[in-house]
Amino acid sequence: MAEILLDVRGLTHRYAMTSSRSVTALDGVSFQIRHGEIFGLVGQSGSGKSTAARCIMNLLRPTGGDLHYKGVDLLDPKQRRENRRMLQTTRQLIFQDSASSLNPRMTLADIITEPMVINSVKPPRGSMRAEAEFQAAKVGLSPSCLDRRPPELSGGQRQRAAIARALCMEPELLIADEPVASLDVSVQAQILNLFRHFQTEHGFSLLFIAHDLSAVHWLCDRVGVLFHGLLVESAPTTELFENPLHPCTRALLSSVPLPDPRRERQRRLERFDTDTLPAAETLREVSPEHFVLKED
Amino acid sequence: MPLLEVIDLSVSFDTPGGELQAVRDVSFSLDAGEILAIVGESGCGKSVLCKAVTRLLPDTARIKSGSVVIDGLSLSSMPERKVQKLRGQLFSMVFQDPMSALNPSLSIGAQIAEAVRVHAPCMKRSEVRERVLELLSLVGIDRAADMYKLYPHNLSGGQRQRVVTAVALASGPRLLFADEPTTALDAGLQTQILDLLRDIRQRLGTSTVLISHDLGAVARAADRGAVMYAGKIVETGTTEEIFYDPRHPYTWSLLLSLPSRAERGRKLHSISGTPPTLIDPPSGDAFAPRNPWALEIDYEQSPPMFRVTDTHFAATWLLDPRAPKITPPIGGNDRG
Amino acid sequence: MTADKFVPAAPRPICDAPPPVPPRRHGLFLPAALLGIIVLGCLCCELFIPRDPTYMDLRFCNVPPCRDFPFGTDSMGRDIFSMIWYGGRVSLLIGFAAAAVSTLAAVVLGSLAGLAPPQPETLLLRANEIVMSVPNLLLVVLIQSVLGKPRAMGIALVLGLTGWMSMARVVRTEVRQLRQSEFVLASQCMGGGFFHVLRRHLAPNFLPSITYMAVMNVRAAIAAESTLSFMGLGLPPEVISWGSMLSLAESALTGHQWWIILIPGFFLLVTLLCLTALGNAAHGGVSRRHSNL
Amino acid sequence: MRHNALLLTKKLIIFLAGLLALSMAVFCVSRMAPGDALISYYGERAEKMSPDERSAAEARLGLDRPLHVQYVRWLSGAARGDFGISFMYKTDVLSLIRSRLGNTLILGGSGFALIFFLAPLLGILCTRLEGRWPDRLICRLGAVSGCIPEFWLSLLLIALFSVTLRLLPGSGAYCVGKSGELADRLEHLVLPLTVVVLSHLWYYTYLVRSRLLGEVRQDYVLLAKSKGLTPRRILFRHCLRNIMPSYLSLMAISIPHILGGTYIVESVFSYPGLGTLSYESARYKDYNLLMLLCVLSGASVMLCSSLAQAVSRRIDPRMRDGTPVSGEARNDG
Repeated sequence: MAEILLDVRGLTHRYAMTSSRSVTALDGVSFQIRHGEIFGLVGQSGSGKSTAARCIMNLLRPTGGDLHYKGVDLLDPKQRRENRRMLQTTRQLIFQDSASSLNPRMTLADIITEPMVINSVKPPRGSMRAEAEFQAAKVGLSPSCLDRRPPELSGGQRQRAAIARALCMEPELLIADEPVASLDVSVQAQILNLFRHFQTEHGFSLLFIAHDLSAVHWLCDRVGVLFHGLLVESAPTTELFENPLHPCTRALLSSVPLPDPRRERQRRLERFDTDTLPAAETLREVSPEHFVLKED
Repeated sequence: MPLLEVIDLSVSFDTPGGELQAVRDVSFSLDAGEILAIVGESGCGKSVLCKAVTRLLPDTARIKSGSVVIDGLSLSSMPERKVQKLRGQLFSMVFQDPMSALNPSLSIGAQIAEAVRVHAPCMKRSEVRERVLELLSLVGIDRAADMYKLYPHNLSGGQRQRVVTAVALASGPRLLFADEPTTALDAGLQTQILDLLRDIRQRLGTSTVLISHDLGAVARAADRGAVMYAGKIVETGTTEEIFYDPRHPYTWSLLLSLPSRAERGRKLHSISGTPPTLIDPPSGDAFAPRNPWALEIDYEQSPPMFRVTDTHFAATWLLDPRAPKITPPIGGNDRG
Repeated sequence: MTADKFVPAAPRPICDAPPPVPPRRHGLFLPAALLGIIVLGCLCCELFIPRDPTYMDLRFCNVPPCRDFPFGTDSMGRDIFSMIWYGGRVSLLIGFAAAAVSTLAAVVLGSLAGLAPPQPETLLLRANEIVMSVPNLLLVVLIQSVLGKPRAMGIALVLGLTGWMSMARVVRTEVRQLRQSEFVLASQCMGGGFFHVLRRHLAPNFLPSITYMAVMNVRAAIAAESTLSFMGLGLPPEVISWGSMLSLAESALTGHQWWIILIPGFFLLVTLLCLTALGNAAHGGVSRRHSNL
Repeated sequence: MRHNALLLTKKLIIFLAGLLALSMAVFCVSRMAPGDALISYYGERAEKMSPDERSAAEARLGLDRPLHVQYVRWLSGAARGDFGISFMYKTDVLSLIRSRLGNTLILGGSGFALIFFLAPLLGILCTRLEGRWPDRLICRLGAVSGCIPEFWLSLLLIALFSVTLRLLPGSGAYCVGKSGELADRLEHLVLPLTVVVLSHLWYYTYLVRSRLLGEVRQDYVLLAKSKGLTPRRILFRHCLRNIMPSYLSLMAISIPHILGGTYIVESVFSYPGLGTLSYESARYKDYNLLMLLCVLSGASVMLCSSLAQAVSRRIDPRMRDGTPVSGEARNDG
């Protein structure tokens, strides 16, 4: 079994709304990502998926828990400073909305090579331009796009550019926060294929955050289910889809639409009420690698 | 006689880059009590089509040709004032984003009451209130009386979409246009809203035109489907025909690219390239450049609608008797 | 139609990139040209003005426009045509200098407020509010009395120091919005330092509104200088500027000497209008979405 | 209830602290300025005084003390409602201001009211006819009128209507001996009021217009339209209602601004109001008058901006419930 790349333990985050009120976005979430594995994080909107991604990228300061990446404590400023360069180059984030995560006033060529400029990496292919062309070709962007600015391009093309930007530093951990949610079906397929292709080629680990379970089923090795900031179940993909144990997971699975009228019309939604969630629960391993939140 | 009949409708926008042909020669019809889904990717003109039929297009759009007949009334030649009287009463709309479709500074009760009162100005206050409560419970909102005074930001996304539906149903329209009603919602809520549309059809007999990019939504809610690409309807048929026996290469590609159909670990089918711009669209079949099954003639001449069955039509030269026989990737006896 | 067209087509290259969007044209030529003429004329006025603008020829007081004096003379017998170009220099100089001061102050303080944590930010906002609460005119008079005898640069400084407050607020909100935008977050993820983010992301997105504000500041300063000088609080009539020329207007009213009022005012107005047009163009138009009404 | 009282107290403290800071700043700046305060009291005579006479005079006016002592004395007087006397007019500052306040309020108040009602109407007109000629015409005219300096517009109007055509009076608030006659007052008000309205109206119309243009691009307009509402009803009942909170708070903030705008107009038209008074007091270093004027205008600004906050909190249901209007639900996707 490959060694653990990212270790998340008891991650908790609260957003302060006013001085007295706060909203718990993450409540003691624990999971591990191994080298070369695709880990899917699923859940409804508002279940804390993006918050987790931002905590891991150090964009948000978690209120509690431990985060270790390649043995570096991500919550310790000193260790972070010592490993700054390693953290910047080997962890990359892809946002959901490519329209807002790419600077509308930069050309695609500049966007793709920005991480190299920041980390003053000498371009292995001679010039930055050549590097941009190489990376663009890898994600299937024609060179004519490189002088365009993001608003002139389609959503699929922008998301390709975002992927090219993340991949040009050859990361070891790629975090993709709902990378296909705002794309059309056929473009979604293109982007999912790209992820799969690059993952096998480069062997990086991928944290794939999505609410579309069919994409997660197709792409991921292991899946964790978030519900209202709690990680209720995590298991290898086939195991989770065939044998869901937690009612939250079952409810989530029952909501997946099927492109098949007869089966789709027979599909019944399983209701799950927040109130029935017991107060004190711990994550237990019920079968190898299959963890479920259970009452104490 | 069909309730809605659209014949050869073409809509263009005047843009700085030239004339954008958003909808090109679209015809379809809808019977009373039927749910028709129009599917297509973003930018294929399905929303524009919907707004053109309901006459909600902005000033920059021009309806170049075609006619729209609802319940025997020719909508396309009617003055705006008359159309205004029909809106809400004969036909009505549900929108994509329920948050922005509701006015944030009016209570939901007031917004529904307004829709009730437009077409029944003499109604008494108490009667209006009764009707609003009735509508709220019709769309499945519990404790309607408590909800009356709430504002849109107090509700969850699913509840908001239910309120929008209540607004649309306020004056008992015979025809409902739902423009991507589930896109902004979670999967579970999507299913609930789609079931609500079917439920309303069951109870009130309302016909619905459902616009969506989501094939799952079509499979769940629609009786018939129409697939749109680059401003044209390329295939239309019953839902079963579209899903189990599709004939147009674009429909094949759409279905094949769904991850839920694909085997785990196998490459997904994807459509290469991007849709053509609708400013000066190519002659011939607009899908040809991205179509692995394209014929030479596709680049020269756009195909007519070929009849497959009485309900099933597709615009592809592959159905021409002269075309080579190919094995469709989906269809025949394949049942999913 | 022949049957040989019904054969599978050879794969053709797919055009991926959409055609470039043609740039939008603004009706900018006229204001830019007019402003150019005025600025150039003021800068090179020695080359063509017929008389010394400061020379008071008491034989020709209040002469209406004629062949010798195309714009007439004022009540001190100076040639208005020469004064316009010569005085325009001072007015424009004050305008640009004041705008430089106020824009600088607005950008620095506004960015500080936008980047600061909540506590110092409220303090800055409060201070801003208090300064804003004094009527501008009073503030100008106050600061000017501290600075002493009115001189062009002094006035520019005063106008600059009193004109930055509302701009600073705009800058603050823009900085806040940009700072939270995802592309800035993305850049921070990649390890972009403060100056990298400022140079590559904040400044380019910020430039249009800064340009707009700077141009509007020039406009406001020119207008304010003329108002001050007219009220006798700015430059004295001996120092020629468009404003000080207009300070003779009140006496000209009763004497029906319309040219003394109209001509400098007209130049002033044209300059202000051109600046407005240019500023709006720099700011960009309204969103291109269609009205739903 | 307790919570409210606490909030009110907090606001009051902030308000008083603001006033204190303002008065201190004005006090220091005005006293540090070079120039002779005695001139405003003694006029020409001050320049011919001997050093002894000077110091005696300064002692009499309390100007010989250190700065902080002078300030504390002013402050303790102010707390008792005694703001000192005006050096120039040699009367109580408060009564002097009271006598002029009415005139300024008439001019500024009627100007404010006109702007307040005309701006939304014009804005709605522009929105309804967006891009057509009336809209373009209003925008062009507005751009021009917004550029004309107030004093020059005043001069033009005086030149045209009172000097050339002799239709309307060009100076003062009333003719001598006719201060009680309404018609006479109105006649004197026409020109200054025109200038005040013209020079501010455009700005507010433009704001209303751009807000409304943003509103009519919202989806709820489509929903309202598909209910069968007429465009006019949508504009008034939905769009106008939605921009009202921001418009009202904007107008509340603008009260002192518009009043301040009358200062220049007042002095061109020699209109006896606060404008001419404050201009004189600053010019001739009439300390007590200056202080009170600054503190008054500062207080009005701060009051109006609290008013603005209160208004928008009351009208906007999102703010009323304590939910932040935006940027809250964005954290998670």
